[in-house]
Amino acid sequence: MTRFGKEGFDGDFFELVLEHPDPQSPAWRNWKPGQFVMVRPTAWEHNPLWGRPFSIYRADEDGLSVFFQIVGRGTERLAKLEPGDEVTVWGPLGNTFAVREDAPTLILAGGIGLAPFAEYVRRHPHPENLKVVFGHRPPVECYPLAKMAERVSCQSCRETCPADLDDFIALLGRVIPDYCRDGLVLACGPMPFLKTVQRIVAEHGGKAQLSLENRMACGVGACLGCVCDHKEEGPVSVCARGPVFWSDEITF
Amino acid sequence: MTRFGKEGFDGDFFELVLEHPDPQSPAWRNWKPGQFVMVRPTAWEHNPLWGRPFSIYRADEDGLSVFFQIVGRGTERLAKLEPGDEVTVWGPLGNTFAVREDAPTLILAGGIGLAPFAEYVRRHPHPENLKVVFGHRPPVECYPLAKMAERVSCQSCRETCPADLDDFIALLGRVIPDYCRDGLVLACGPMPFLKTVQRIVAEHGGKAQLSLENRMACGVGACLGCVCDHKEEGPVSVCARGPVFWSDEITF
Amino acid sequence: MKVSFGGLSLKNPILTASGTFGYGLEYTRFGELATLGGIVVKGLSLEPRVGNPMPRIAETPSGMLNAIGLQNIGVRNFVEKRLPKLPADQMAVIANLYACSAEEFAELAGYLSEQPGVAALEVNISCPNVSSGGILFGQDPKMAARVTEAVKRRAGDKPVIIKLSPNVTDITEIARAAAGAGADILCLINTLSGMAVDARTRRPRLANVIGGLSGPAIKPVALRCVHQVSRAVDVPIIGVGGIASAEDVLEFILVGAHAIQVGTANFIRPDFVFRLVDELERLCEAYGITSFDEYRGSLRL
Amino acid sequence: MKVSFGGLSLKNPILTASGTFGYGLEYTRFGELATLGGIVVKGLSLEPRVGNPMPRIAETPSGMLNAIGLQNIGVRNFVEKRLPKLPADQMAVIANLYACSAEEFAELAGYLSEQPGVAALEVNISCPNVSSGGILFGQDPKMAARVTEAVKRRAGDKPVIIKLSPNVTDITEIARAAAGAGADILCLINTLSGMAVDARTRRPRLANVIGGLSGPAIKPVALRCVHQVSRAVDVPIIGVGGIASAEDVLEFILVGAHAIQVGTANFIRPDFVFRLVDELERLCEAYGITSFDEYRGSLRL
Ligand SMILES: Cc1cc2nc3c(=O)[nH]c(=O)nc-3n(C[C@H](O)[C@H](O)[C@H](O)COP(=O)(O)OP(=O)(O)OC[C@H]3O[C@@H](n4cnc5c(N)ncnc54)[C@H](O)[C@@H]3O)c2cc1C
Ligand SMILES: Cc1cc2nc3c(=O)[nH]c(=O)nc-3n(C[C@H](O)[C@H](O)[C@H](O)COP(=O)(O)OP(=O)(O)OC[C@H]3O[C@@H](n4cnc5c(N)ncnc54)[C@H](O)[C@@H]3O)c2cc1C
Ligand SMILES: Cc1cc2nc3c(=O)[nH]c(=O)nc-3n(C[C@H](O)[C@H](O)[C@H](O)COP(=O)(O)O)c2cc1C
Ligand SMILES: Cc1cc2nc3c(=O)[nH]c(=O)nc-3n(C[C@H](O)[C@H](O)[C@H](O)COP(=O)(O)O)c2cc1C
Ligand code: FES
Ligand code: FES
Repeated sequence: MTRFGKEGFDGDFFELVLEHPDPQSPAWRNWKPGQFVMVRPTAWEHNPLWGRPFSIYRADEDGLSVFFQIVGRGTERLAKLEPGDEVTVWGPLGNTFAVREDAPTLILAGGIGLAPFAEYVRRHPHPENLKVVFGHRPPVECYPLAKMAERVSCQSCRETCPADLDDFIALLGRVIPDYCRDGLVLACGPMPFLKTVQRIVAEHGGKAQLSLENRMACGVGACLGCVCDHKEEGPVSVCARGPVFWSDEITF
Repeated sequence: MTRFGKEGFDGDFFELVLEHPDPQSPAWRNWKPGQFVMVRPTAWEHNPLWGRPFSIYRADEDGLSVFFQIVGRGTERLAKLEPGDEVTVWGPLGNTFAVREDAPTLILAGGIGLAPFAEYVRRHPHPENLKVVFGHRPPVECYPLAKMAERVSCQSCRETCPADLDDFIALLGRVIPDYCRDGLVLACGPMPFLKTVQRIVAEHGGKAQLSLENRMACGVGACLGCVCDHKEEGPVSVCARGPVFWSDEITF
Repeated sequence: MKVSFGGLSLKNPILTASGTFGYGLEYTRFGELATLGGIVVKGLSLEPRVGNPMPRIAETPSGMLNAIGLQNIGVRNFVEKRLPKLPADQMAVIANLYACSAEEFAELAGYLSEQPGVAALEVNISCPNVSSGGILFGQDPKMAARVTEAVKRRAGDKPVIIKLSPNVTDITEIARAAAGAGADILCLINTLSGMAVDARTRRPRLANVIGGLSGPAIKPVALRCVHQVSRAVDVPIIGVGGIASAEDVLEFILVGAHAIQVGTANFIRPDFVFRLVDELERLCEAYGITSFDEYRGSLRL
Repeated sequence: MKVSFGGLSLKNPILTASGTFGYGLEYTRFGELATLGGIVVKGLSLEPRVGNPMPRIAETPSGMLNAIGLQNIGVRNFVEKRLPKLPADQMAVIANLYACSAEEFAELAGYLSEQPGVAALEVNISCPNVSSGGILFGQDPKMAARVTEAVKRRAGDKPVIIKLSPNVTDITEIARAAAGAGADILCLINTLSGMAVDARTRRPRLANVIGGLSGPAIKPVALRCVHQVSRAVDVPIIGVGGIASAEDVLEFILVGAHAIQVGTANFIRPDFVFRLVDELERLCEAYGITSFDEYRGSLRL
């Protein structure tokens, strides 16, 4: 479907730039941050079998890009793609983060969970209402935070030992409540991180959206392999009904 | 085990040049034409599963090379290797063609079956005793025949339609008998070709060696997947007992 | 490309496999459903079911495991909310039935037999028979026959497809039982029983521990089953298991299948099955296959 | 890395699988046999056998099919000409027995029980019982028990390993039968029954039409079998099927295996199994596994 260019960030981090599959289609003209694409190089044949889901990092005339970190077999191979290699992409998939122009909005990102927020920040009409708190293990330079910090207030917190994690959780405990009255909290990151956010927000009666990163096969709601527990609807597909859920809708 | 360079001949033909795995080992110092190597890029993981056997085309300080044609999945992928890609090679495997310095020796090659003879011709102490008859479908420039023709008499015969095949068989019928009294015939190529050679040589009571290209998995005589029918010994591994057999030893 | 067998008439022999194509609607943005031979929807039970806990899927070499556990919206929801949106007049919508007793199967069949949009009933007998302590219907010829009869009796004029499990000593025995009990068509194979674990965390990769293996990895097993069954019974067969190319489709027809289903390959790309229809046409041309009836079962032994 | 079970004592839990490592000697130029836990040689019959016609092997997605058909040099040739060349005092040389009747199996066992170089007898019951019209010994619990008893009676003090076929409805049933009949160790799994065809030439890819599927593709099935059997019987298990990394080795131990065999992966590179020994050591270190006895069967359910 598309062809390929790639920009290496530090070490295990890459921006994979693909030819835009269909910039003029209504779906793509209206895509919003939080949505994702499934990415699968043709050369994989049937191994790995599934495409890999990635948040849309950027999508414009110049191409479609995702920002990813090597964590396993699939991402390792993605990092080795060469320009010209054919890649199948389907999307934009899933739903999007809420935008409350005038509400103080707290963005909480853990590690590669920062990816969907780059465009969110870029697009937000009132960046002064936004604050980003970012927890990470590799050096902050690995992530595209600097660009975001040009527009909004960013605080980052690096975990290098278990004690740092406690510090980060304490930090979350301090910032989140401020956004629980009339604000909005958006979070994306690893499961334990999302659970912490869910707990703190619940304790303070706030509104938060969590973006889940469940393992996916089809990406379109057909296989029911990626479901999470929705309090009212039972198991729902994260790929089709999510990946963004209101924190109080779901149980982990 | 080794790293990689590659020289494209015309179209689907390639010389795959690998770092020599072990030029100083006794096995490699004494390798002889007819022997082969199993080649398997590490990136194949388990798909394709097996290495692919190729005659040793050249092996010296500069590297180890095989000359191959794209015919399927494995060779297609070999052709796409990039310098630096890791390739596992095991060999030299199998036995070798007989060398009768003073006997008139007829080399019969069908298509890519020419590969093992390049070095045979280069090494032969009395090239004037050699004659090569080469049948092929793609243009002769695809094959490394010119180099061989500098040293020995070569005749080539291209098949572009079924009638050409009849001509080639007729040609075989004319040349082979001359080598059936006190000469030697060596042949490598597709199965129907080898059968024809076997038949003609038998009719004229000559001595011929045929190099078989059976499908292989282990390459070392362990799996018994590549056997051919040996008149005295029953089924024998082509990889370990062959690939070169006396024409009257085996039944197809 | 048209094929007709066992009371089914399809535009082409390509169907989608149950559980891998949702209710069809998930794929309308990736291709024209009406170009397919048909679709088999996710297994339907009398009541909605929530399925198994997560994780439910795991990747394996050239394949995958699933333990979805038959999550579905229930047969009535399907008929009322999804079926009307499908182009059922232009391709076959086949309902896949999931139940835990012959009675439930019969009830499902009775309800579906009255739905004009449903082209056929596919009975998934790879499910535990609760009244026999969890043995699968598909692993016992007598139970397989009982379910077949029960469904057949209530299916009206809908063709009944019995979908066999490969996890048996002799699949021809089950096939004969189902055929003897009146199955119009046999579908094989369902997934192989398998499992995956994480050596580091020491946990199973599926919450259900054991799941069903599908994908190209199992194609040799599926082909063998179709080959054996097509020689053992006189009932048309739908082949499924690991099909991931037009070449694969022909292989199944060659060993005796009338039609095929594409399952796991839908995850390779969402438009996979739509492209497959075109590819099959091209490949038939390349191989000079002009009639599936001539080609079918023409394996040279 | 030492493991002891069922009368076998191995330097490490890594063995090679029958039929994939010849008689061991084919691999001496690629590694030090003595560094392995042991090797299982190609299936031995009383008389030499020529095996099946060609083609005998075919590649499949992440796997392969074989229908070698038990070509072997005969048990006497093996004992006289090959065994003396193997470092049998430094690693276990396990003989794999192939026969078509319980009597032949017993005779093989009797002969091998007297060979000091043979560490154990592995009985391949995935072969047709000629006196029962070709049903496989391994597909019937009664026949499996009969063979086990027959071999056990003549095996002297050699541990008897019964190698089970996965092509059954319930592998625990066969396992229980073999265990009940005195098997010291169970080995599972043998290959899955499968087939491959060429859609263009319309020919089977194996002259024998049906063959055995092995390789990474079948690992999920093998793991499931080991998991089920290790919970069903109290006999130690050797796991085999698709092992192609140290991670895979641990997975089999995690679900209950005492040792493992490497089969098809030997074709990935001829020094595969030698490297695996080192890799396993490194991986255990990385995962903090200090005792296989503690790790074995510690799957968290
Ligand atoms: C909607 C969505 C958006 C995502 N956006 C991004 C993104 O923008 N950038 C990015 O780098 N990653 C993103 N991810 C995660 C990304 O999909 C996984 O990192 C990738 O699929 C891993 O593939 P792999 O083959 O390298 O890892 P594997 O070899 O498959 O697995 C390696 C390790 O990672 C774990 N793992 C893999 N996938 C997941 C998962 N989905 N959830 C939890 N654990 C997992 C495995 O359990 C294993 O331990 C997103 C996921 C989802 C569902
Ligand atoms: C001892 C030996 C020496 C060889 N030397 C050379 C050489 O120097 N140069 C060279 O180009 N090739 C040589 N070959 C053949 C080469 O091994 C095959 O072309 C290669 O393995 C094909 O791999 P593939 O994955 O591309 O084809 P596949 O996708 O595996 O098969 C493609 C097609 O080729 C046929 N095919 C594949 N391998 C064989 C085979 N071994 N015998 C018959 N038909 C086959 C298949 O049936 C199929 O139709 C040699 C083979 C042997 C056994
Ligand atoms: C995620 C998933 C869900 C499945 N759900 C069902 C189901 O509900 N009913 C059924 O009969 N088969 C189900 N199957 C089995 C498939 O329909 C098919 O028989 C099997 O996957 C083999 O085909 P494949 O290798 O092409 O996937 C499911 C398979 C997968 C992968
Ligand atoms: C080429 C080949 C030959 C085999 N021959 C035998 C045999 O003689 N006896 C036996 O018990 N198993 C035999 N097997 C089965 C293997 O020992 C092993 O059980 C099976 O291949 C699964 O393991 P793997 O996936 O690691 O190969 C053979 C397997 C292959 C691939
Ligand atoms: S990935 Fe298939 S339903 Fe979400
Ligand atoms: S390839 Fe294994 S014996 Fe020849």
